[in-house]
Amino acid sequence: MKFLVNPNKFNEIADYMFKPVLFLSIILFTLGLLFSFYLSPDDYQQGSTVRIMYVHVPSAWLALLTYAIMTFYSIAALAFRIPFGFIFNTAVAPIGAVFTLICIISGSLWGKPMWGTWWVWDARLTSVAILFVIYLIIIFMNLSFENRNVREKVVAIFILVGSVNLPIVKFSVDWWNTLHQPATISKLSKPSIDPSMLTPLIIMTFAFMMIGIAIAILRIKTEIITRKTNLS
Amino acid sequence: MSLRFQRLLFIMLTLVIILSAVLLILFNTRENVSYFYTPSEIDKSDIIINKIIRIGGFVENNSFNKISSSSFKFKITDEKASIPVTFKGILPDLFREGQGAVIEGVFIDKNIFNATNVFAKHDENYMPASIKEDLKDTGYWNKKYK
Amino acid sequence: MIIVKNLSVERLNKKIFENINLSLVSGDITILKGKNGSGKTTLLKTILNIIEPSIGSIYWKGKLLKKNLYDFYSNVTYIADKTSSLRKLTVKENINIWKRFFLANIDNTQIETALKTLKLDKYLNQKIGALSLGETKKLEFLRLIIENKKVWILDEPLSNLDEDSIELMKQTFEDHCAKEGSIIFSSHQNPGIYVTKEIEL
Amino acid sequence: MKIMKFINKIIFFYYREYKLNLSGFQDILTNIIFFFISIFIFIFSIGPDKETISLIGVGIIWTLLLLSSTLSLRKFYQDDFENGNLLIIHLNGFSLGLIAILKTFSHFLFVQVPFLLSIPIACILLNIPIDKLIYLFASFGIGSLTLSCLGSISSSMNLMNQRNFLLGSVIVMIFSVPIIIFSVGIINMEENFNSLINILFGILLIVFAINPWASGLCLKLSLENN
Repeated sequence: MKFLVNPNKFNEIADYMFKPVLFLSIILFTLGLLFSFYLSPDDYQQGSTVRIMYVHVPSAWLALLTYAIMTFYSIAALAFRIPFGFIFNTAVAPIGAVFTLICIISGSLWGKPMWGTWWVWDARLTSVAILFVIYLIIIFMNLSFENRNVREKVVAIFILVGSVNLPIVKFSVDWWNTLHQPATISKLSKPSIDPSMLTPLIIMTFAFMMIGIAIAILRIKTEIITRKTNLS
Repeated sequence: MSLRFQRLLFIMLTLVIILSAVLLILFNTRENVSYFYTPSEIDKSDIIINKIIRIGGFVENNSFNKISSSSFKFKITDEKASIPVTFKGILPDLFREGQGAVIEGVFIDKNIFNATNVFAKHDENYMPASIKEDLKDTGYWNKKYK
Repeated sequence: MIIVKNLSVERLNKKIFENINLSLVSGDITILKGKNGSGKTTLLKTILNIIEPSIGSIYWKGKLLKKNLYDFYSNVTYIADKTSSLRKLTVKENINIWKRFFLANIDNTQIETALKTLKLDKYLNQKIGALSLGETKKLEFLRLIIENKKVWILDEPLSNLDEDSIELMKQTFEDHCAKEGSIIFSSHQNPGIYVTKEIEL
Repeated sequence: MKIMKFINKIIFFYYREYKLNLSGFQDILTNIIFFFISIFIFIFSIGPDKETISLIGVGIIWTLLLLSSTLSLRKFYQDDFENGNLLIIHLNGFSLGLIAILKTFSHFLFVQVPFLLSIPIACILLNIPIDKLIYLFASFGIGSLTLSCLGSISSSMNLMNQRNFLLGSVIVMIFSVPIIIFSVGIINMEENFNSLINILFGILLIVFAINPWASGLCLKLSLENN
């Protein structure tokens, strides 16, 4: 697993991995879209609108997952002096931001027909909006410091401070009354979703994950090269 | 005291402060960050007229009345208390009897709530429509699915 | 007192200097010579434990500097290349702030004579903003007397000074060494000051 | 003996801060004038409806407090950092985390407290009932100290940021969202006063505990790479 901390090893592995991952993501996307549009049934309450879930939920999960991984890498980079963490953070932040944006847009498209509103300021929606702004601040910070040495560490500290928001996003629906419904799938209990609808959800999650990994590989490789040539 | 020990002490102190702060917040937020109140939480004697609040619950069965094409009357309940509501406007697709809903508006007098916005709330259960029919046919349809 | 062993500093994968060895005992005046950008300030800051060296170690009184940091700090005066006096306040107020902040037990006559020798006594009630660059620089050296510490670490102390003042600095340096103090300072020109050690960067 | 010496040093740290801030007394005054003029602008732009003004009054005060405390962010560390005083203070035996804590209190004393004192006048202007003043003071006291801590973190992060200084204000604002939610809640739901003030206090504790670590680390980085 050394390629997760060592830029040179990562470069080697990434060259092998990139094409299979991209290929897999294309297959999974075709399969997932096929499932979510034609092979999955309508919901008993929401009818056909439930299909927005197959985009909304995976992007939300991945937005959180990306931030969580960034937090781990920040700790690793700051405490154990693993510079790959900084490379990872710089490269991956925009991907997380895009996932969050997809989540917000698809969510409000889902909310209009179902709840009757595009947006409300309940705890879940507000905390996701804050997550999006935090991602934006990370990106802007990466653009606005001149000294790379300061920039990457300050960004890592900011990611750590901002990670307070993660549990709030995750548990807001359990702690407080929100318009947003509680989590359907949690590890503690049996999912309250029918297998015929769970299948496309999981396929789409993996499809999103794969396309995320593929873009991340490209971006990390670019970042490594930029650093080697001292362009920034 | 060596520097290392001081540092350790400092870290412990920080962790204790953060932990106690988190507990303090968690114990106190439960009732406060609510997006809405439930009908039983609203004290009938303590209603403030014309103050905008949100109430969340279920639309009571057999309470929905259509007065005109865009004017409705129904009751919001949480099985302990129920509040009569009037609403003028467009209801969301999901709105029906037995379905969760959040309404936003004011009490125009102690017994009638005038909603300005109605949001339908759906739960975390997803189930194919065909299965619901099957369940109903065989009599296993559990109303608790809400 | 200070021993620097095998010091190298790297920034953004670029070596700034390598293999610096240095030892400073009481009575030493050490000069760091080098061109612009050769890492004089960086070396001084590394000795102050502001910058982490990539290789090498620094000792203070036989112990690793990092483990003995606050004892070291209570024995050292650092004067940077910029003026740290507060521009909004007068010369007198600045001196007062320093005096209290460093808990100096020094009487006013001593400071007055120092001001007189530095030819700053007429500015006593003027704001720092009205002083020229060289004069603020000279005012900065008043901290050496106020803080009254063993080790002086000075970054480019002689730039912007006229010949009289350089002569004065020479005198001060020699006095300090006679009192078993020690000095490290950096300079890009040849100062004509008596030094015991020279380090070329 | 050593401790007495250290306490003396801390007292004179504040003497220095006091000198610094009082010589720039017009800065504090300008901030307060900004505060009141913004209130006037709000009042004029809303119109003569006293009901509406008193309804959103607390929100207005909070927004302005936030804005003016972000306006003074630049003074937090920037001046001392640029003229090298931060380093001198550090070499005088203050660890960077301690400097962060001291500076936070100094910002609270010299920037936020003048605001707190002018809140009663703002209340009269905005038709907020005087009997709510005690709630206002409790929530604003805790909230503004939290804002000072956040300001310390964000301004130490942006010391080396030459291109985009507004980012510091954005960081303070995004993290102050929960504070504003709860402290506005205090005014609207007086019956929940205790639990809400506990929440605000909890947030303050968290930010206060993070502050010396985050700011200290950022200050160290900036000093190292300056």
